[in-house]
Amino acid sequence: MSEKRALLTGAHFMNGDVACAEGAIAAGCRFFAGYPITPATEIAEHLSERMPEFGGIYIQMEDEIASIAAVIGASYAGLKAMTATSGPGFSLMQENIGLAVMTETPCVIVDIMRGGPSTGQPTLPGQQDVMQAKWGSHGDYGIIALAPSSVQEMFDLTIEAFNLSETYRVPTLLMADEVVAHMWERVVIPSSSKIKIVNRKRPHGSPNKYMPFMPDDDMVPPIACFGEGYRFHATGLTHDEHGYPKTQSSEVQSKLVRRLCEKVSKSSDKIIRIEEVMLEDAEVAVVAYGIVARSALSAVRRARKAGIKAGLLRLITLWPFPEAHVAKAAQQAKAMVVPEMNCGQMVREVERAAKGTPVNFVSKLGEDPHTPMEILEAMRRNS
Amino acid sequence: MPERIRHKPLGLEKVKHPKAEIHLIVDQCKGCGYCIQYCPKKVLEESRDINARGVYPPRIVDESKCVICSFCTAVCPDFAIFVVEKPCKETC
Amino acid sequence: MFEKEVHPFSNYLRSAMIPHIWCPGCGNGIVVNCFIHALDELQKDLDKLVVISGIGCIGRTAGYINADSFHTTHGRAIAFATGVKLANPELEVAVISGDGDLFAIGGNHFIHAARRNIGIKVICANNFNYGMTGGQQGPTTPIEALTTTTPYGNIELPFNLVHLAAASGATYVARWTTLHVRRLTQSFKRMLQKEGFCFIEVITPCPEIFGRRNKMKTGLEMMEWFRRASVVENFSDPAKAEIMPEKIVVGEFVNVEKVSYEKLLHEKIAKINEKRMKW
Amino acid sequence: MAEGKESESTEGEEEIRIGVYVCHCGLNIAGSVDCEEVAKFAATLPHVLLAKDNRYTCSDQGQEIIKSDIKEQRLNRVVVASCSPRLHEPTFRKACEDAGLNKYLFEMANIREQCSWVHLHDRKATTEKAKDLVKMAVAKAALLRPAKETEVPIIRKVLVIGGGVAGIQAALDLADTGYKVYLVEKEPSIGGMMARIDKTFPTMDCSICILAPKMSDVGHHSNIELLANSEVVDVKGYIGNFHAKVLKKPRYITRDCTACGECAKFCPVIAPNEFDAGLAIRHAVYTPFAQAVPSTYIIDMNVCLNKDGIIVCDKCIKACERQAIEFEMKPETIELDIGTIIVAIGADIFDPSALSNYGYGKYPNVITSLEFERLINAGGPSGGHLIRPSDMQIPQRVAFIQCVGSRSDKSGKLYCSNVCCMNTIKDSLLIKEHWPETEIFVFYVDIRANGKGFEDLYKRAKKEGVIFIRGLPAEILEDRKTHNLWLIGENTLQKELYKMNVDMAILSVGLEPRKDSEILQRLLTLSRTQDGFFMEAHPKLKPVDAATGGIFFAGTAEAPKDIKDSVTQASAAAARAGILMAKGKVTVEAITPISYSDRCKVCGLCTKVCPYNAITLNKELKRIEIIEAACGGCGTCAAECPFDALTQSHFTDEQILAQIDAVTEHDADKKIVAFCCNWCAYAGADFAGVSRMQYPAEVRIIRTMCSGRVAPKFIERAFARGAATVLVAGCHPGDCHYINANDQTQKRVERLWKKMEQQGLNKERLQLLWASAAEGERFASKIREMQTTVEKVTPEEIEHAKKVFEKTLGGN
Repeated sequence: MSEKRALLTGAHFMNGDVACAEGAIAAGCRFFAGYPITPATEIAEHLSERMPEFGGIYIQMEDEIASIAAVIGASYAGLKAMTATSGPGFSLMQENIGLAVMTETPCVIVDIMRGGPSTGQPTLPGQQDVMQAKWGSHGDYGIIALAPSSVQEMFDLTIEAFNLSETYRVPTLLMADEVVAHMWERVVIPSSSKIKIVNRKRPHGSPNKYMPFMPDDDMVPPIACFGEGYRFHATGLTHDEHGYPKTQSSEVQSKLVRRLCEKVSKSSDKIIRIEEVMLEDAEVAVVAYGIVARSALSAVRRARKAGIKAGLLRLITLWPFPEAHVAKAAQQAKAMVVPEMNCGQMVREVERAAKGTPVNFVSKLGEDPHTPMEILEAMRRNS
Repeated sequence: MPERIRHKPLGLEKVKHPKAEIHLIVDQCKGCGYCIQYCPKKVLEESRDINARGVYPPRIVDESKCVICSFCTAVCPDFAIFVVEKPCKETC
Repeated sequence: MFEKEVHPFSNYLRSAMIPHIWCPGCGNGIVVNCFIHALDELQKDLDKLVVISGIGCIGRTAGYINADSFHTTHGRAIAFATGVKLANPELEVAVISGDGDLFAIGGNHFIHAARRNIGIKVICANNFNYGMTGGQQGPTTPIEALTTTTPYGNIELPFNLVHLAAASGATYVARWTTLHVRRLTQSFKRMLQKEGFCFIEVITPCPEIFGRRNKMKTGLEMMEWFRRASVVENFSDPAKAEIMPEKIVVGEFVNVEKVSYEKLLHEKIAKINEKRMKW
Repeated sequence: MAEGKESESTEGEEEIRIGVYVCHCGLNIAGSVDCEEVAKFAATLPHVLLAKDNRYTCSDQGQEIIKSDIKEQRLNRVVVASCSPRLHEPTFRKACEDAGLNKYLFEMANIREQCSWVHLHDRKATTEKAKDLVKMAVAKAALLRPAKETEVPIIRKVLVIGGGVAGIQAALDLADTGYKVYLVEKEPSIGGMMARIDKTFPTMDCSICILAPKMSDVGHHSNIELLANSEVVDVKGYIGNFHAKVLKKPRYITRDCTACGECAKFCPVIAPNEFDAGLAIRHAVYTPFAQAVPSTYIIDMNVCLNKDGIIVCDKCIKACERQAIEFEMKPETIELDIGTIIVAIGADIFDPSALSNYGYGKYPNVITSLEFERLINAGGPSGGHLIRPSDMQIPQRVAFIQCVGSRSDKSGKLYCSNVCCMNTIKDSLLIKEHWPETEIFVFYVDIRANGKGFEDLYKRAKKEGVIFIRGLPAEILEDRKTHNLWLIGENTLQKELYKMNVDMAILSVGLEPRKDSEILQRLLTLSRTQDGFFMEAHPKLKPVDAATGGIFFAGTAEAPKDIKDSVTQASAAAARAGILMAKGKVTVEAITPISYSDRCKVCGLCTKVCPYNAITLNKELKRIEIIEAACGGCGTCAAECPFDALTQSHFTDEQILAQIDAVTEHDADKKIVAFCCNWCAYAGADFAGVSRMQYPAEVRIIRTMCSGRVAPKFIERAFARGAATVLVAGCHPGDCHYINANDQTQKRVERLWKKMEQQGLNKERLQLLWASAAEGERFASKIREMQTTVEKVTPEEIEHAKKVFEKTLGGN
């Protein structure tokens, strides 16, 4: 009751970090563990104030490794849980992101990307962690990563991230950049009844028959929580459906690892979200995500004014990679332009999907995002 | 008291000791020998033949000496031995 | 002699996982045995117990005890447990892990959980080395001990775990050897009845990996060392609680009452919401 | 010495006026000494103003005469020749003080214990010796100096050692008077022997019923700190200021124990209960008996399954609701400061298994009187049913055998154990009470029923049909099948042999000194009689005082006695201790060393020999410093000083040398000059006197506080003056009343022996004797032995010795 009243609704002016925090609360996140790091700190700050108002837990751990570990623990104890960080912290979290994957733990990790490597540029934007998002932890696994390009999306996609994570029992990453995180914009928050919330699939049948890693047809096992009498075991070791270690068995390993990949890939059409602008007849297709997509959009509009048949494919879901959509755009386009704030990461995926269509990469490092003009230039060169 | 004791206590034989029933889960034993070594009454000894794991499990020498302190049960790393008290009807 | 023997504690164990993987003479089984004994005497509700462990021989414990259990990554058991305990304070959260896991790679989490006084119960099986990886030197390896990575004798001063725990703010600190099964069980019981962060160090024989290299080939030889050298000094200064060839100081060192982190936190949350209702 | 003498004689001018009083002590002295002649002789001695003899100098009239003489004749020295100074010195010193004469100007000649009583049959020689003794006393008296006694405060706390009925009584009396009492008991509970006895004679009260209330009083008394299961391990200090260390052994059970007994119920270990003489069983965790105080249970680690800190069995821990069991408990040493000590450690009972002819320990139906007490006791192993161990049947014919371990030189002790006769009579009546049909035979030597109501009880027993047979069985035989017993012996009244068949025989065992008496004897520097029981300061006048000040005896520690006597003595001891503490102060004799710094060469030898570390070397100021309070007054420092820079007040070099010179003035070559320490040898010589042991009259005893005071120059002086032989006698090594001052005695005598050998002198002429206060015979026989040496010594040897040592003649 007090919760309802506390939930924000209506139009607000806020920055991306705050929007993310509010989104988490709206999504039902009741556990946040983190460690201060620019430019994600405001998420922690805001949640330290808001979480208690919802009976939720905020704790600042001793480091990012502890934060992600605590998040996994809290999730197994039945709470929707999240942590937020930036590059250096994201790197520290990788091992336990692997653990979350292996133990199929619903949880959300927000990475506000800044300039790397190492400590790099704490206060400037980057898109250099998008590959780490997919490949950061050792071993093969499927994972979901979303890229908001507005403060509104910081709110919306945080909710989306929780929903996907709960649906597929997979850690879900919100890969935002420093600009989106610190930018102030109008955010419209619908009444809670209008917000779609997904909760994890609970076990059916009696506790003594429960197998924590026995998947249903959707390849996702129902999840029980600690203290509910299921007395189940989970481990980072290769394990069978009971969760018991089976480290010597090749078929247990392949069965498990393939499922961990496929439960995401096989559902990619359900997972993937993209935005298409004037692509129908586009000869030059721009593929962009995050804040860069906003410049790209403006560049496309200017191009059209200048008579260039330009279009934009904005990636909202980075992983699983929207391969089909890129291929489709590539088919009719003469050329593709991919602006990224890195030395070329998602562009490789685009090239792979473009199948021959020339792909022009526009790189930007260490300063503000691409200006529309810079992207327009690239389009001109290829039209 | 200073004086030396010369007589054995009266009615010594009448004292009732609870009768022990020692259970060995022989094939679960890894033969560490703790139960044998630390039994205060030396009720156990190393068996002469090996078990399924190829080690020498304990073997009961004299069950009647057991006072059911259950230290063997407590110190066994392999949950391979436990002691219960024989139901009364057999003793009294 | 008897047909199918059923151990009184069998319902506390995951039958599918027993017998355990531990070597003959390994003390880990005794730690589990005593822990279960304590649970049994306190009639603890296994449905509300979560056993969490890290990596290493003793790390397998989570798999053996028939309760909710989680086998975390190396060193992170305490951090994971913190999340569990805060998320559901009703749960009895026990971390059972090794000296390397808790105090080398996981040392930071240990001191901070103790400082925050998170109401988790940490049990460390100290076998003086990294057993599972074949016996390397670790944070508790005694001076001059031989390990696969100190072939010329260890020159690193070991941690005094009980001193570390006490200094970090633990509300209950004890050390026993696997020969002190009665006192160990009693300590487990005390610990399980306390609110705040508790720590018990159990010195366990590791004959196959550590003992073999240090003139104690069998578990019995290591247990005999414990018997010979142990001195019970309850509530003596943990700073002076040495572990030496000729003297091992064991006992209860700390037992104080302190409001746990989760209690404070949830009280605060309640207060905050009260205010908002009034307003 | 002359210089020395002047240097300290402040009142050099003062004319010395000595009065000598020779006591007849009725006929005790006059019987073998011509006191008149001695007095006449005394009058001729230098500085002697008057000499008188009277029947009892210690009587009021006797003392009055001395007092008036001091006043009217302006006597400034008094010599009394009578009994031992150990007996009446205080009496006469007080008389002098009353008359305004400093008590240190009084000297005594011991012509009774060390003269008239030990040479009863040679009046001439005895009289000659008495004259010498008086001459010695006068010689010393002339050199006496007034001295001021120092007062030390007394700690108003008492240590009672032993928690039997005597210790309990003494503790309660003193605690009720308001003194703090520490009661130390070795066993887990107080109560001692009395708690184990069924009934008491002659009144037949239930023993524990009358004792238990006293025990619980002790447990609850606010002034009593009960230290059970504890032992005194060290005692230092002196009267009024003792410092004791008590070892408190762990009970392994805390005070939280409510004595509910649950632990014992679950304890899997059983052992014989010592309290029931092993006839009943107890557990490893137990309380010795129902009324035990403290009631706290105790764990017997000798039988408990839990060894070296490892708890194997935790049944008791589990059973104890109060969580009072604490296997970690360690022994602790408690330090106590007390002013007085009461020794009430009780006695052991004789172990008859030493007597093979009675088959105790071999035949199940031969038991001791103590085992009988437990059997007949309702709280005992048989619930009060007298049964015989072999078959648990009630015996029809029972024999009591008296004096087992008593009154026999070959089996057991010489003395009568005092309580056995009445105890047996009581026991026989107890049997008759429950099973009147039982035939009871008491085999005895003499029945001793010398106490209030004892004879009546004896008569009653006879009336009840108890048969008393004079003559102990020589042997007991057992019938293998029935385990019945055959008693074979001679009835010494009918002068006929008997062979009697009984179902059970009860050996009436005697009491003997506690086996651990030596320890306490050493800790407290006490003396013991030949029997081994502790020796009182005086058998008549100080029956509960120890020779060491501030220590008192109670109960069977001093001699076998029954409960009544033990309690009486306990109250007496309590009173004696109370008197001391009530005063709050005690004066210590002014016998601490004086030093003449002008002669001191700061060699530091004295600091090395002082047993009390009372002398320190001040290197800066180049002098030694004496801490008077710490000084024990043995004088061994004075004996050690090579420069005569140290001497002991009241036992100065001059005084002792004067005594030597007096002895050796005539017929030195026929005399034994004996130096005896006050506590052992001199007391031993007195004891020989009290016991009328006869020995040659040639010996002349010079008393020093400690044999450590005897400087080599004294001995040399004696030889230089032609003495035939010299005896140095002190306490046994380890028994020294000055910690270990007599170690120096040994060293010095040995050095002299060597010297004599080198000089070709017969070293047998110098003898060293260790004799305790109880060893009168030892002393006497030593003198007899030395007498033979005296006869052997030739004039040449005498001359030779004179030459060898003549330089010691320098000085006076």
